[in-house]
Amino acid sequence: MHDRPQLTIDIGLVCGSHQRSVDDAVDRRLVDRLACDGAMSVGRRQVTTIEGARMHVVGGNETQRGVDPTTPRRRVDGEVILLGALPFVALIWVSAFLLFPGFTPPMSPMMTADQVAEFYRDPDNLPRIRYSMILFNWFCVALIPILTLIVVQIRRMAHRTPILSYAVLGCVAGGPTLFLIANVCWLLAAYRPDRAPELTQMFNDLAWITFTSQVPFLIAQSVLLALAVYFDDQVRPVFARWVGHFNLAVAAALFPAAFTALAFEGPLAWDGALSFWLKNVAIALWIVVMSAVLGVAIRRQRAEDRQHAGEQALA
Amino acid sequence: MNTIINKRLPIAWLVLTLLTMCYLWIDHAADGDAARQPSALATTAAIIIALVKVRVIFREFMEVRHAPALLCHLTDGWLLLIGAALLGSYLLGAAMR
Amino acid sequence: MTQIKDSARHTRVVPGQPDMWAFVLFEALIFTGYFSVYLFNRAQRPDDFLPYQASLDLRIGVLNTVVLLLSSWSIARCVEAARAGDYRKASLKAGLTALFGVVFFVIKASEWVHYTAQGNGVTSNEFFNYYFFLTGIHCLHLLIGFVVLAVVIYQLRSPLRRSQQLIETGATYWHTVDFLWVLIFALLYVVR
Amino acid sequence: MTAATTRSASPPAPPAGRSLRAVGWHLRHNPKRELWVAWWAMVVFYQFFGVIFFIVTRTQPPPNPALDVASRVQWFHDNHDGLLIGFAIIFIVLGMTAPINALIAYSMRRMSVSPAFGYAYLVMYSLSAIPGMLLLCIVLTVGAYRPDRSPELISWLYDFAFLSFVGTMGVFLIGSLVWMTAILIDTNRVLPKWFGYLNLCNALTEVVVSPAWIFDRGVFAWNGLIAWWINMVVFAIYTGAFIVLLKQMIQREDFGTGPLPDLESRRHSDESTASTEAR
Repeated sequence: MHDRPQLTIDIGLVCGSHQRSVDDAVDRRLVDRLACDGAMSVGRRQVTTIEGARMHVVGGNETQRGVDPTTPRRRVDGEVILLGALPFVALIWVSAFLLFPGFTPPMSPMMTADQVAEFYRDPDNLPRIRYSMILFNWFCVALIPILTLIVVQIRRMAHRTPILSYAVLGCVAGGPTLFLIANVCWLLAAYRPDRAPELTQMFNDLAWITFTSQVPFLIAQSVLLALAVYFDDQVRPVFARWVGHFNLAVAAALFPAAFTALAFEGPLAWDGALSFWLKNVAIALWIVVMSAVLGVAIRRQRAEDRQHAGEQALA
Repeated sequence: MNTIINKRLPIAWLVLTLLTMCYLWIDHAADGDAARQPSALATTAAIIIALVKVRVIFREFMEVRHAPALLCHLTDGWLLLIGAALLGSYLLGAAMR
Repeated sequence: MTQIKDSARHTRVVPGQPDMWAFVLFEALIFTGYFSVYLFNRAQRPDDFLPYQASLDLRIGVLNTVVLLLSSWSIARCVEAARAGDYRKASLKAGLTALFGVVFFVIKASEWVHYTAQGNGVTSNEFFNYYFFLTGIHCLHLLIGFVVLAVVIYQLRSPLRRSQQLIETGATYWHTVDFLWVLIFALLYVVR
Repeated sequence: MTAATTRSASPPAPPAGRSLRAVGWHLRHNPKRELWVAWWAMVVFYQFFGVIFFIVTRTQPPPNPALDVASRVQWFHDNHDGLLIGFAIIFIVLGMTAPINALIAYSMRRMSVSPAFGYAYLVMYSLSAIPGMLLLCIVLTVGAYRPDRSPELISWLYDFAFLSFVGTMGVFLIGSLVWMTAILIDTNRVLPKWFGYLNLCNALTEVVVSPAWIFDRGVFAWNGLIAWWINMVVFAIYTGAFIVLLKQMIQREDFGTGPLPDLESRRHSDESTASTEAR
């Protein structure tokens, strides 16, 4: 289909302006053919660029990598800052969790409306509910930049399309938003504790059911990340294969929480072993493990990019 | 450059306008100065005139006249369909009053 | 010139993109649904409709129909002029179409203001629910039609573009706005 | 078109049929596996959606907004188990909307248009799942969770759920317009132009839903003939059309940047059993 002149035009596009990116799905076929079409009369500089483009194809889906030796370093340094925020985010998270009187131990769904109202009216509880939920609010959103780093790593994987990174990005938007809805309902319940107990109970129910049962994006995020890891066919994959297995296990651990509204007592109830403890431990473990994995991946990426820049300078 | 003027277009417009004027007469004839009453006759006439107008627009303005037979059949088929649907739903509604 | 035109006439071609005709027919089916629901309800409960319908002014409706028919005529002439290669005239006709469209819109909007001031607002009674719904959704089509006309005029402006197919596609859309109004007019103003 | 996408180490031919082994082979070797995974997620998700919303929870077609308070309590009572079980399943599978949106955004990235279109669509639809569907599920779950709640509150939850579901037409309106514009100005022939215009039809019926915020009975209410039924039929046709068209897009995909080749020319090399009929 492509004859020679067509190819040359395409190369011109690759070499020309970097922002006019070769697009996500760089024509792997084109690059393959370029590689075998060694007799092509292209200058040294252009060959280098084609090499760059080739790396780009193998390494990821966008041109940010490999083509221009100066930009990647600056970009990764920013990533380190984002990753460096993680301990603070974790601190906010742990303190919110420990401060909220409804988590230690988790409130029972069996509480009557008056008991729920009393819980919010209790002068010992009320400030702790408010402060912890304000912290929790920050935590939800602070998670987004760190989750986005995972998306960026998915883009580096040897995929032919950016679909998986787009899909995970969609999940990144959805998951924390659902936490925010739960958070708002808790804060609403605490805002005027002298409201009718029925109303306080309804906001409490809305908050707990949203918090507990809203796992769809978390499950999808883990499953998609696992798929991305499995599909990353290259000699040195971005994430090791066990990261995929681990994510599937986390996704499975989140399943039971979706059924929390079916029970008032037992492991499925929102204070139960499956819906509360298993789910939240799984999320905590996921955050800890993924940030460690992410740190390793980013450090390796930096090293590779530095090496690559060095090679380019030598050439 | 002098464009050839298609004589059919002004005629089509004239026919459409005259058909529109018919509505003034139908409206007057339906109940004059008296209070409005449901009238299947006026309704049917209004719908049929409207469908004739739509067909003129299809054939002349939208050039279905020169289009492949499939498009002619599709547009005419829709006209039959909407005619049946409109009269049918009106009569059905009137019957279920 | 005549020869070219005649040969074009004899091979039967769909005016504009066939895709636009798919839109026209699909949209026509949706409106068939709206109209049927409306006619069924008004035939079933004439008392909720007829007294309020009496406050519509048929003469304004007729005037509006004629204005829209004029606009349809002029876009048809625009297509003819473009086909004959007279692009200046075609632009003029497209502009004239837009002008008639604006006149229609102004009359329509003043009608809305008038009826609302009379106490027949969007939610006042069932007849005016339908009246505002049908004229409103039609007016939305008209507003989209202005975008379409802008595309047509843009096409006509530069010799580099001038895709006859796009011009005909735009004209087909505009005629759709016209024939939908012909039906809406009959169903709202005249039907008993 | 001689250069089919043959990678240097071409894998063995796929096992015939639709056995589990064949699926495994495609997951391992099919160069379009990411696209197919997203496409199948779309098919499976709409099955779940149909079964759970129309049959299990009976929230579609929506119940009458004009019910009195006692009937609303009764409605929750009648659908108690269906609501709780059905929506629990939705909470598990709803994440599948993410690959769906990604696939649609990818269709726009494959077009000769600015990446802004794909990104805008992705953001809009990622967020729209929450007010457009999840709020209904959460709120009705809360409503069914304690049937002994005061009837006034049950009634409020009922309104909240259905209005948030039916009334968030903005994203579908703007989303359709974004997709339409991308398709109409695209020169890579990724999706046919008639589908671009069908997007406009869908957008216009989304406008027609907006009276659901104003009327609580009649054809413009949230269960009305015009605001819901006609809209739903159009949406179903639209959804069916894009499922088929996206499948054809994946079959035609060549991972290039220029116009997408036609289906016929690649058909012999494509292992999937596709029907070539458009629509």
